[in-house]
Amino acid sequence: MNNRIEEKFKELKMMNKKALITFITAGDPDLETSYQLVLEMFEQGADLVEIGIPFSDPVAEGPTIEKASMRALASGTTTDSIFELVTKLRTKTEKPLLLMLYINLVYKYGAEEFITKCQTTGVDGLIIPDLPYEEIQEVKAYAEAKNIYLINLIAPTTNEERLAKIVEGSKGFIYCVSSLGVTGVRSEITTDLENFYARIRKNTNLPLALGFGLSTKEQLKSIKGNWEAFIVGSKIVEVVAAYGKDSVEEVGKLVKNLKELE
Amino acid sequence: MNNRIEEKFKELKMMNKKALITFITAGDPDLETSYQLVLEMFEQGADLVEIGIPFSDPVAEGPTIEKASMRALASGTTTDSIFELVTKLRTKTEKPLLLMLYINLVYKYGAEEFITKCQTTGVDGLIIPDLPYEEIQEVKAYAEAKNIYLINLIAPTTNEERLAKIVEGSKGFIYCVSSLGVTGVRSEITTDLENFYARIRKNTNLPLALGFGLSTKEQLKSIKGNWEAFIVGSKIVEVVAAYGKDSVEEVGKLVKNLKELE
Amino acid sequence: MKSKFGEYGGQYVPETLMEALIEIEQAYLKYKDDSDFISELKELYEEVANRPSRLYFAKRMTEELGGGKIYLKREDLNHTGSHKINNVLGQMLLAKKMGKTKIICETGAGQHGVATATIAAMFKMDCHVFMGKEDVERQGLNVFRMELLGAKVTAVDSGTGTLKDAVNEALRQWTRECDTTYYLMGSVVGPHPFPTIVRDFQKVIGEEVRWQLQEKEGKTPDVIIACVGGGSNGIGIFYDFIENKEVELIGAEAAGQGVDTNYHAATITKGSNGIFHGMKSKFLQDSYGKIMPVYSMSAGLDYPGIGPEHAYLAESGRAKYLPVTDAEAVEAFEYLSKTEGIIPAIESAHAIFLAMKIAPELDNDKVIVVNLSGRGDKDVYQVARYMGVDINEQ
Amino acid sequence: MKSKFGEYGGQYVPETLMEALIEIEQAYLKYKDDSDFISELKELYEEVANRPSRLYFAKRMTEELGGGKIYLKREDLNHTGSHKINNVLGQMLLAKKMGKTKIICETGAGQHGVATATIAAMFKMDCHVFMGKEDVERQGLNVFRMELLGAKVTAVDSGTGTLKDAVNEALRQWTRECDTTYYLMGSVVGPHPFPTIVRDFQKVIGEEVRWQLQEKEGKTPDVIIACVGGGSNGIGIFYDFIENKEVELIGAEAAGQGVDTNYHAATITKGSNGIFHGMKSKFLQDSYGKIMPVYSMSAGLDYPGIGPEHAYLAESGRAKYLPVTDAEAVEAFEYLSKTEGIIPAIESAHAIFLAMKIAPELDNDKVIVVNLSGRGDKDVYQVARYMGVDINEQ
Ligand SMILES: Cc1ncc(COP(=O)(O)O)c(C=O)c1O
Ligand SMILES: Cc1ncc(COP(=O)(O)O)c(C=O)c1O
Repeated sequence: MNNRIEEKFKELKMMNKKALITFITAGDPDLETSYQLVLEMFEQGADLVEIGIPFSDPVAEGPTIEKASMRALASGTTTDSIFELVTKLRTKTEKPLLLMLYINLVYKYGAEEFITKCQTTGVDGLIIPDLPYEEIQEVKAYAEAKNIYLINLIAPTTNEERLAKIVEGSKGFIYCVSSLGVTGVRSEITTDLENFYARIRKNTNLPLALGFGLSTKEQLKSIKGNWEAFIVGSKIVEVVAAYGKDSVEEVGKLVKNLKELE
Repeated sequence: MNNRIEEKFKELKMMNKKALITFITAGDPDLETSYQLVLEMFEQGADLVEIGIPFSDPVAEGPTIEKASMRALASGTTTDSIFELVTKLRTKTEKPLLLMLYINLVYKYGAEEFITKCQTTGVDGLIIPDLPYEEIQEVKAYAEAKNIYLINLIAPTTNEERLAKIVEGSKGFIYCVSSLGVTGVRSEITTDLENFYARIRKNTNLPLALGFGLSTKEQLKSIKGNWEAFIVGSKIVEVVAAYGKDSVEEVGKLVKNLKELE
Repeated sequence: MKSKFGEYGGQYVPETLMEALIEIEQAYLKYKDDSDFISELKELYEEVANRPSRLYFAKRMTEELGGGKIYLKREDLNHTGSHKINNVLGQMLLAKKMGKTKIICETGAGQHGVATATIAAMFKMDCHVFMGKEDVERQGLNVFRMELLGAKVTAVDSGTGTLKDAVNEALRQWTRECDTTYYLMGSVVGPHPFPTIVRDFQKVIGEEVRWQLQEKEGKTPDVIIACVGGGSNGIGIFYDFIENKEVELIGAEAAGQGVDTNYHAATITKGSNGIFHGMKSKFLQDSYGKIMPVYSMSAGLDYPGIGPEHAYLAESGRAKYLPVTDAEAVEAFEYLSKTEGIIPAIESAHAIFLAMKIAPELDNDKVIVVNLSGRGDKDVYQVARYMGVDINEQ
Repeated sequence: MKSKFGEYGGQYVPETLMEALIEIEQAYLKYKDDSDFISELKELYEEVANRPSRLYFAKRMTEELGGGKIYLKREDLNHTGSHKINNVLGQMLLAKKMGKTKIICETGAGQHGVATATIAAMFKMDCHVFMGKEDVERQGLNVFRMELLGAKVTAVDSGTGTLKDAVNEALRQWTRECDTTYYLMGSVVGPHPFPTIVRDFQKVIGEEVRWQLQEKEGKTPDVIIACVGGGSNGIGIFYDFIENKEVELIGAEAAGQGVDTNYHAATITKGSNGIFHGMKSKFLQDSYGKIMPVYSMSAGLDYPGIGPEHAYLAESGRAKYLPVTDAEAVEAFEYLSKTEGIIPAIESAHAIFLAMKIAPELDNDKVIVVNLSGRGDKDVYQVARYMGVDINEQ
């Protein structure tokens, strides 16, 4: 049983390329637009796409994604409607799709049922920002059983001991948080990223994806460390916020531009 | 050295008449009007007149006289200007004049100086509502020296022991307070006045003047007890309040009507 | 009982009230040494008022200011938030023993009214509070507290609409119903026996300070500071030390916008002898004896007179009374909040200000005790307005 | 340290915060049995919080209601007016030992914010308080108190603008500066180790009740009642008695306009298991796990979750949680004011209401202890408005 995430990174590695991972909040402004956005992002060069499930209280999110969540909830988006979106996307694309969501949405749905749904609809991985290593047993066994990758996060504050433990059981890639704080575009990243990369690399051979605060091609170019992937979220969500249903083309341009990086 | 108050009561007694004592606040609305009012009240049958010196905080007064005090103060009335009023009145009348005032006005003026002024201007007596028997030494010696009568008050609450002491040193008349409470027109007096009169009479031969709440001829007629005098204050002040500088005639009518009692 | 302190005090009231005063004096004489009364009062002090109130070492203030050690007597931690409750408990118990069923009182800042309404509720007495209209406006929180406690609050709009007028109106009301009603005087003012009774019910403050400081520092205070409106918290903390001549006693008077303006309430500094509200004492008055309108941003100090015992202590030189302006009180209010995390009543802030001035001049082994007469929750809106802060006033 | 109570609790937070939580846990483990820490905390409890808080026999209430004896644990007499200060003192001391210089916290009614701002002032720590915009409006007095104390107050207008959103925003802020800042959690909620630490710093309430009631009645309580928002005053008074199985433990939840409406915050009565604000517990949420907007007129109870230890006590049947509506709380608020002269916090009034219901059903030898978690000054305007009284709002 292969996982599309792993496949994708293998492929990119062979081509000696970095991955571009992009993010949108599903249902912002509506699910039809989200559908178009995902396909367009892939079209313009996104290698993996993270689909955010809106939550009432997204504590790891800055104002941009928080507001996107509120718009998505207001448009009636539910977990089930997002599984339908994934099903629909899978009729068009075989690229890796991840869900980004808060643990309560999994827990309340029933972790086992949720994971089963991921498998049947075609989700490849989950990013659960409020599920640290210590609580991973909430989903781990179910995810492993169905070969859904649980993407673990590492922050600049993560110490060596925990870092080793976290990467040990990881699959797909490691989500490396560039800075303290919540999601959102940053004008400057103060973390010593070269050292951050090296620290993690010492412990694992998995691809390392850098996220939080990334927004422009120039910024990505200037980043130190041999990161295998960059994750761009809030910047895209800002464009969706600005253009709403008409954002597909603009988001496409942005992704294309980011992708030119390599 | 005779005192006009004593003389007046002797005269009335011989004629078997009751005294009518009327009150105004000096300087309400101005001293010229007060001058006219005093003369007019005597003219229409008042036997004695009480002139109130306005005070900032007349705690024994109900709203009617309190407001009169405020108007009088606002018109610039001072203790000295009232002594001038008395001086002026004494060019026209030899009837008994009393000052009604709060102890602080005497104390701050200097009790001795104040009493001397009373004598030189022609004041016959003082009614100081907040100077009970216990504190009478503030003025007593000076008043006696100058033959100014300090009119003592007896209230329905005064007990036998104090009553006896109070009347013992009294001169002129006793001011008998008809009811609990402050000055002001009352529709009904609930004190057993017959008994009140008898209680006091047992202790003294001085004239007994009933005051507080008296207003109409009918009311005065119905009052039990052989009171030698009635004191009417708030009712007159109400008329002054209503007619201001034009109140002289109206007050005259009121006093005339009250005087018809006998 | 002695009705005067030197030449001050006495009973300058309408004849109608004399009997009521005598009745109170006799009752007080009967109960003050009665062991049941004493033990009931002690229990009320403890269980209801939350006494003893803490003697708090203001460590940060002491360190920052340098000089003498500053202790705060925490009357603000009493139930209802000020020293007023001590007196209310004592007089309410007395009124109950006297068979009274209704209480009237005046209030300035509202603290005495709240304390009275509170204990009236507990004792199931009717309670009628008179409060100046202007004070009703600046102390709206306390008005509703009293109403909640079941009291009737009358806003007095005669005169200047402040504490003195509330006393006038309460006295008038008492004259109407003195046969059934107990007038629960809120400070050491008014006719005898109130200044003595109220002082006796407040002197527990100083008595506690004596043993508490003995425990903490092994000595008596060198300086004691209290704000003085009528003077009850002041006399309460001073009294036990009057005979200890080496203890300096200092009262903080409200100087409002300054003692050289027309807007202050600095009775001892600027007043003269007079007779008002039933007592001979010092008052702010004009040359004819007309009581002057006074001003202080602090409703509890906004009174043109002072208790006769203070007039006596001032005259005899035993205590000293210094003026503190609104601006200085606000400075102290903020200072104590930020330094010790204690928001004082704006009244008490006047005393704090003097401590801030005096402490640096004293040696390290000297001890200043400041009476923190009440808490400042009631004042925060007003101080905010004074400071020009735009707050959400609900 | 155990991170869960049965299945409840845990640490469901962003990875960025894990290190900060571990650091706190380790520091707490180091200090909790340290004799210096213990004695410093004891001194702070006494000198600053004014502990022990009184155990007050509500004589009139007991007589009027008939049945069990009612005692009130008077946390309202603590400095700053509620139980919140106990926890703040403990955590602030811990933060200081950890070398932190800045504190952030959330607040609902503002009591926790005021307590935190107060002690931050004393400890010379920067203090940043997050408060829902709606709460800022209904608790304006407390907002200004915090500002006076030198704290920065941020009104949070995301979400429903109440306590849950204040927590969200405080957590976000903490994620930004968790390397230098201590998050001083205000109730027994959030990720481990907060529910344990906060409980440990609040359990003094129940410990005092044990010896105080032993002194007064020679027994342990039969029933203990507390209101539960997050649950800190509740666990604080329950904890010492959990092993005394015969002691009935009852929590009063905010039922707002009624548990059958959409306007309540009755987490145990109507909630289900979930994971939120870092903990597994019971929450008001929809079938997908979206947290529901909640409502209570009481800002301090207006929270969609409850501490994990309460979820565990509820699940295991050791404690019972009953809903109390706004109207019932206001009834109790007025009742206690008029009957005992104590104006309770509207939060605490929820607990008082249950005592009013339960007392008449008990025998005379039974004792109910109600945790009077705070004083009601902050609530009088709101209750006045609720009652339709037209008061002068300054
Ligand atoms: C807190 C506080 N302190 C002081 C005072 C002044 O009164 P006294 O001088 O009688 O202590 C008041 C009066 O309301 C007050 O509320
Ligand atoms: C007085 C009071 N009681 C109770 C609470 C509820 O909190 P907890 O359940 O943590 O005691 C609050 C919260 O602000 C409060 O201020």
